[in-house]
Amino acid sequence: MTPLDELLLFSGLTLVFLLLLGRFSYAGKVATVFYGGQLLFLAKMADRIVDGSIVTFSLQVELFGQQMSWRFDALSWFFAVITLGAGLLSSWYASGEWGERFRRRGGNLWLLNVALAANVFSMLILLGSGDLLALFIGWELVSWASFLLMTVAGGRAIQAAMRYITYAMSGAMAILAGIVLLWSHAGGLQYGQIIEVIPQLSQAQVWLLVALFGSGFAVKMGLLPFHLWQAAAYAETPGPGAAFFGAISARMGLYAIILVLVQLIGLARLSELMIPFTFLDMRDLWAWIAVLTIILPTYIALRQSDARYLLAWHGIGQGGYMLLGLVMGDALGSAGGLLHVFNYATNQAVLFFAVFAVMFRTGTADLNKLGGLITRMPISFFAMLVGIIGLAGLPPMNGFVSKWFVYRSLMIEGEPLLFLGAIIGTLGTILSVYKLIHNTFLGQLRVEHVEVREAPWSMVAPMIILMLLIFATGVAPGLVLDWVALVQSAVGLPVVENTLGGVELASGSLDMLWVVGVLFAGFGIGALLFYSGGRTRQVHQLDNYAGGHFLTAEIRYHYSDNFYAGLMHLIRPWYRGSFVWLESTLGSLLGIAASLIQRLYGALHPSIYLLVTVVVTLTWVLL
Amino acid sequence: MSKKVTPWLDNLLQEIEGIEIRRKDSRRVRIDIAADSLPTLLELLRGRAGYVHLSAITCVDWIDESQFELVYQLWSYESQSLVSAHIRIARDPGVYVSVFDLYQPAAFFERDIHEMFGVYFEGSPDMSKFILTEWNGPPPMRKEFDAEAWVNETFERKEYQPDWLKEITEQGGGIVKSPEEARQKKP
Amino acid sequence: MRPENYQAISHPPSNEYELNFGPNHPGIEGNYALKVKLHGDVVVAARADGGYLHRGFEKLMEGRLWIQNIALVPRICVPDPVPMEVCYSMAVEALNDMEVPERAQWLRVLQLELSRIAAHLFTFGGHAATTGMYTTMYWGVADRDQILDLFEEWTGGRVYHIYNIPGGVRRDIPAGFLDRVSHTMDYIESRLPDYDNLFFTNQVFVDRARDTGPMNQQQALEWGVTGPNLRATGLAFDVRRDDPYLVYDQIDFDIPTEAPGDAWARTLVRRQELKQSIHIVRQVVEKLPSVSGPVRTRIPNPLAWNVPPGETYTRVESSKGELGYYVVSDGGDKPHRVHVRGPSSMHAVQVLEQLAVGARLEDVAQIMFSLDACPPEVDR
Amino acid sequence: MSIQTLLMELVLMPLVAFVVGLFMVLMLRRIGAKLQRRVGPPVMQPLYDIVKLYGKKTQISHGWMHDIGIVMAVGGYVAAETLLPVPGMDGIADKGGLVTLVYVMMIPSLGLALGVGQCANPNGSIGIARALTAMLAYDVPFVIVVFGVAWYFGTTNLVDIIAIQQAGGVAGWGATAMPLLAIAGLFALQGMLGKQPFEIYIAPAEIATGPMVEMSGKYLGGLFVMQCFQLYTAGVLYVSLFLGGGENWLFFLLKVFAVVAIPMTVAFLFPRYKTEQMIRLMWKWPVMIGLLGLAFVMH
Amino acid sequence: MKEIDIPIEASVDRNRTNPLARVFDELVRFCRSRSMFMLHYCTGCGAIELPPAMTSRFDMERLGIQPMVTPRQADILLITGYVSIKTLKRVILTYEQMGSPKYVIGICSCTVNGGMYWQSYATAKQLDQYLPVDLYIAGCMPRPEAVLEGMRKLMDRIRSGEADGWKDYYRRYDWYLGNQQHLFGDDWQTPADVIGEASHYDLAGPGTEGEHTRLLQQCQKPLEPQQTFFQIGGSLEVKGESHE
Repeated sequence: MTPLDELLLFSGLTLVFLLLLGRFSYAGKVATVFYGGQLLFLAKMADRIVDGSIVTFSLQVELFGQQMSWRFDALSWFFAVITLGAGLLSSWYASGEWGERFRRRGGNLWLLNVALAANVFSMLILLGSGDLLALFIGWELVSWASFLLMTVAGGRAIQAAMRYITYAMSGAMAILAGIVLLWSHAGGLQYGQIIEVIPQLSQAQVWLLVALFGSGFAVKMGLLPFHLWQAAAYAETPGPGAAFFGAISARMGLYAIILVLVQLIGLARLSELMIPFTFLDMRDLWAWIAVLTIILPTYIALRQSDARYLLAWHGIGQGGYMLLGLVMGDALGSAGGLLHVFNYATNQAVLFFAVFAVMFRTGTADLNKLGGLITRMPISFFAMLVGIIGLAGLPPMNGFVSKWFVYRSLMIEGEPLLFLGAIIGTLGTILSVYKLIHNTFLGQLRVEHVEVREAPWSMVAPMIILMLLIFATGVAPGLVLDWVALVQSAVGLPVVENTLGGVELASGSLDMLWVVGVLFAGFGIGALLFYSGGRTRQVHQLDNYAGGHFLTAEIRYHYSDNFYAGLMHLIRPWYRGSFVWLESTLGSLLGIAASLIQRLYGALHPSIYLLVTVVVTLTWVLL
Repeated sequence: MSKKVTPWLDNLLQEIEGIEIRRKDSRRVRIDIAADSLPTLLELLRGRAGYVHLSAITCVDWIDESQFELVYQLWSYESQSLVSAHIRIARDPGVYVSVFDLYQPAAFFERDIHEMFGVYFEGSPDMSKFILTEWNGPPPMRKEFDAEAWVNETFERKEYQPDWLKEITEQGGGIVKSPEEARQKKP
Repeated sequence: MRPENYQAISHPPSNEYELNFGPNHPGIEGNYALKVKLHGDVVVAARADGGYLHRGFEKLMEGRLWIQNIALVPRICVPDPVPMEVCYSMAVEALNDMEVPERAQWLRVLQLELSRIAAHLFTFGGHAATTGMYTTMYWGVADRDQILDLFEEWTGGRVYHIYNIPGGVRRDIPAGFLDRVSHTMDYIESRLPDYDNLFFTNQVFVDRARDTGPMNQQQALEWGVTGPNLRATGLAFDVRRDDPYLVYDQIDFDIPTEAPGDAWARTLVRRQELKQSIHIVRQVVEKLPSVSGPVRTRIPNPLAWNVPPGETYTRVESSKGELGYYVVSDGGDKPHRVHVRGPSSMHAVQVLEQLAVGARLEDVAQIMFSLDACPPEVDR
Repeated sequence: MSIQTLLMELVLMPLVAFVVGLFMVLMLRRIGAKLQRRVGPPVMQPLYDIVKLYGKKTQISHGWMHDIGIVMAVGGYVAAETLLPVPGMDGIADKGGLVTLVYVMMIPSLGLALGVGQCANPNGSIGIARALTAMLAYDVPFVIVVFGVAWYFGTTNLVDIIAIQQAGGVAGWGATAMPLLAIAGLFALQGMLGKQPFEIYIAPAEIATGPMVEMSGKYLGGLFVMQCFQLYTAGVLYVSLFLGGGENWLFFLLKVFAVVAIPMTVAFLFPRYKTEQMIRLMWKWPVMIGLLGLAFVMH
Repeated sequence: MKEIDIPIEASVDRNRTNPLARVFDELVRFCRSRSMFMLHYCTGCGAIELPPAMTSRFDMERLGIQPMVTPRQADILLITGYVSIKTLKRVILTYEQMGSPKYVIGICSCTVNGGMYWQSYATAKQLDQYLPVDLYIAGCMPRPEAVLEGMRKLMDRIRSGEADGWKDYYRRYDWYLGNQQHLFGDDWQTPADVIGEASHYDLAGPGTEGEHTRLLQQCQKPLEPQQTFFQIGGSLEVKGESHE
């Protein structure tokens, strides 16, 4: 048995276990251990991956005379690590009091656990795909598994999930068309065959190919203009599911983009594809899509008043950085993009965990109904703090490093406008994450939250682990950069020469060990200075300046809604002008498609629906 | 510059019962009127004669007659004259109608009179306290409220007898006679 | 329990929040409060809260002699105290049917106009400071001090003069005083271009003040607004011209108006009034030497001065608008009733509340200062 | 470089920054005083203020994040100073570079924002919201400038940038080569220092000094220290990017004080804008000038 | 300007024996005297003479005096004239929110004994019954020069350590509170916890607590606890969901 056999087998076993015994209260805890086991198998694979060799799956299937195979290379392995890590922590988070409450409130915990396991399993299959047919099957499995997880909450979640599956199906169609196109030329779907045939294709054919694959994968990734489904679908998913989705699910699209566009077609070929009537080529187009994906969703996030939606919109935006780094194609940029997959996953997971911890205690994620929880939930606050520093890309957390790589790459490549766009996105991120933490944890503590306490250990522990991870990989990004370098060599990108603290470059290097060291030395001096002053005494929040007036607990003086009002006065018309137009145009187009599909399936119960669709998918694939 | 109040207005006003008009000078007219007719008068003055500016509403406490006098000062930008309309209302219960629907500035004056004299104006938009929000005593502007007695009761006075003042007093200077004493001697 | 006065405007679950302007706030004029409820940075409700400066003047005056009250009245409006003295004196004179010597009338005009210049300089400073322009405030207050110096030489008091008494003024001007007045006027006039460059035509200020707290003529009349705020809506009404008192009918001056009625127009009207006041002061300086005679008529023993019964309403134009005194005498040595109609009692309460709604948080202080609200007049 | 020198530099650089910063605060107040036709504070006044504030008996805190916020605000700048080369001392400038410096400079703002947040005062929260908005406004021209400079010199290492400029004399200065970017940089500097007309987040008449509203004693003292660092950092950064850094301390300080005097003088001659007016201005002229300058540089 | 005897309990400053500490104390006292932040709060008409004192002509900043916006930032509370009862409540709140050492200056005659409003029902008469006044500047109103002179005097007193009204407020809080309760009613309360502060900073004296503070504790509307809870709970209850 190869390690991949063991991994997939064990992952399937987890799924089967949960399907059969998931109703018992200990199932979640056991599943968590199982995810840990899967991670161990992955670790077992590590030495082979480091060697640059490929781990294969013993089972091979032949379909339409096509050999379907599965294997793990460094790229798959890197994504699999993140997937399993996210799965492990999400499952852990759900296994304790959170799951208990979820079940008591009438939630289907069994379905949640099963869907999570199904997601992990299908993602591993996708990541392991050794040819385009396997990729497509894996892709479909992932789509449906995601759909399953999205529907767990019911209600609005179902609507969002429906929207998602509409997008996913149309994306799958595009991918299928692309595969057919390739198959008709190459006569096979093995990666080797395709790499050979690509140079022989005409520009127009490659154009079509990129458009088909690109739009198909972009749907999953939530790239502009296919981003509209994602926020609602992820945000409405219950707790750990949202964290899992936010951390990794959308990155499957990135994985496929790397595989097809970077590995098979090649970035060089993309640069040759000119866009008619412009001076842009295909690569610029991707870069601009990436930048728009950074900016627009980030500024939509700025307006959200629900913490989950805010984070979900950021998830879309952060995808842009990864793509932007990758399309730059140089060692720094692609390293930054890949590193950001990891960094972002940790940040997003911890943020969702913190938000759901707050929800667990207060029952709401509405940013206008919270406030002042720092004194009640200090660890969740700290988790969110670490998360937002990472997400905003400030030192000393890991998000800074990946963004630094992307920026430096843009500077070296001489892309001022892309650089500016990326920075504007970062600034927007800073603005909205401060709003998130301010409205949740800072400011006035509401009367009804006076009794709130910190979340239980089962929820706090994953947060603490993630916090440590974020900080450690921020101080020593070299740990992850080693993996990233492996991925780069596996994919055929230039490899970044990293050190433990960052990167050495002639034109300005980064050494996070020093930067963080000095930063904390600075904090030390600041603290020394601070504590050299007199003793402090904490006062009550109502002992506060109010223009000389007396504050009482009944008065709401917490500034939360329309937080950046001054900015909004200027940019609100832009939302109306461009975003709404975009959404309504696309929405009406997609609405027609969605209504058609919903008319077909809308009346069915989700589980029957699932059964039917699995059957349909299988017959579709087999025939 | 100065224009007289037009004769037709005089005629018009004569029709209101119980009205007494006195001209003090070319720009000042005093009208005494029964309390019931005041809204009619104001409506006439505002609607027909251009007295759009309510300059002030004053309340005078005639405690001996057990009456409040309400004085409405109206100014016309066109004829440039000031009409003061005087009415008397009973001191108890001290209720009158608001003229807010005719003159918006009345809201402030009526609110002020309410907290200072305790006169309630029906139909005034806001009769809540404005100035004396933290005052629990009786309406202070009423004549029966003796502020000085209240102060003597509530506050202590600081004794101030420095040496230099004592010296002066000993020499026959300083305050030897209070104003009250000085006044007592003259009839 | 904390003080009961704090009436929250309304309570959650709305997302609006409350913010207090004042009484301890640089965005409020004097000791006054404006409680606003905001959504984002837009005011959705505003409520003025006064009474912090309440001393019960009207009650105090009923307990003091006619002449003693002269010392009390200037305290009612601190930045512009002279109109208070003049108006009260005029009321007592009217009750006594007393003639004021012509020279005293000219002196009163001089004092009124100097006081107006001082008050306007102070207002500009305050208005500029609400927009972060402290240099104007520093200059304006220092230049105002030049006028206070004149007052000090003339009356002995910098701020409160207790100079106008029923029947005239306390004493004549000192020797050579008129030269110093014209010199000071020259100085202030020479500073005006600096103010223009720094403040009135400063593009940033114009951007801030244009369309801020706009009020049209219709509204201004409805709300009983007077003074520069009314003139900024285009109506040329001035008590000095339309209901003349003292010797204003012998003086040549314009009534500046502006049409838009916003903060910018209000400030501009005051700026032009400053110029007019300087012009009036110059005329008085020219005229005074030719008017000779006593500066006051004899009054009876002030400690036992029984004023004949009657009532009167006198008004003057103060720097904030129409100031009125309604005085009732029952024939005793103390007033039976004195009612002070402070011009700010209109625009500092109702008008401010209405203009603030829908305004931006940035503009609330500016609206208040551009209305030139004077809280002690409201609280009395 | 031996570890001893490095350690000494790490201690000295913030210290120098603080002392120079104190004099900058003094200059700020003196310039204001001169324009307002008065004398102004005594020489040691900034120091008196800080010592007094740290020496207050009661120190009113609103919670531990309030404390940590101030520590971060001061500490972040202490760290930033070591990334900023001055004559004779490079610190760890070559370990981070320009981009890192820009981001480290955001740490104090973040710390302050969190600390103010816990004060639970709406004025403070509005102030922070405005400060972050202002950051969004001035950072756009600022990153254009940073990009242009990095592209022109081919490096983000400040030590190298300064060395390249000094090698060419005055003709080699960034301001000579990139005058348009230097102008755009001045706008960004004005915004970064938060002086009128961009003083939107202090705005005493509107939000009662915003972030400072609940700061007393050493908290306020920390902010005063931070102001020293902020003035110094902004000045030195500008000098390093455009005016050839410092050949020696005399010229270096002359240049830094001259640069900082510009926004200080402007500050006392203008009222403040509204938030959206500031953003509109910042995204219009400086960005236009900056992009034009960038186009020249990249040609 | 004659000095008025202000009833402040004389206190003995504990002089530290360590010579270095004494130098340090001396330095801090010096800086306190040279850097006085006064609160921007116009409580009465005397405030009109503060802008001239601050601005170009007299320029308080020469002496290190500058206006500050909120009580937290300020050291000096200037009571500029009469305090109406409504204002007095705010003034007391403001005073209690200021960080010690803090100084109160009573400007204008009205703060001494009610001034010309001696028979007014709306103003408090003796400020030093409610707050510890360190210095009075008499006059109606005192000129800017007098204000500056008063400030100079306060500087000297701070320098020499005599200006310790703030300690008196902690030590005799019960007396001050009693006077406040007499005027405002028994349910008078500010959100500031003076007794807690006094004990935290070891400033409490025999008069800190007494019958009036007991009355305060009886009538007090309790403030919710505000300290941070670090324990990690296991309860499944949702707090405050009713609001949703």
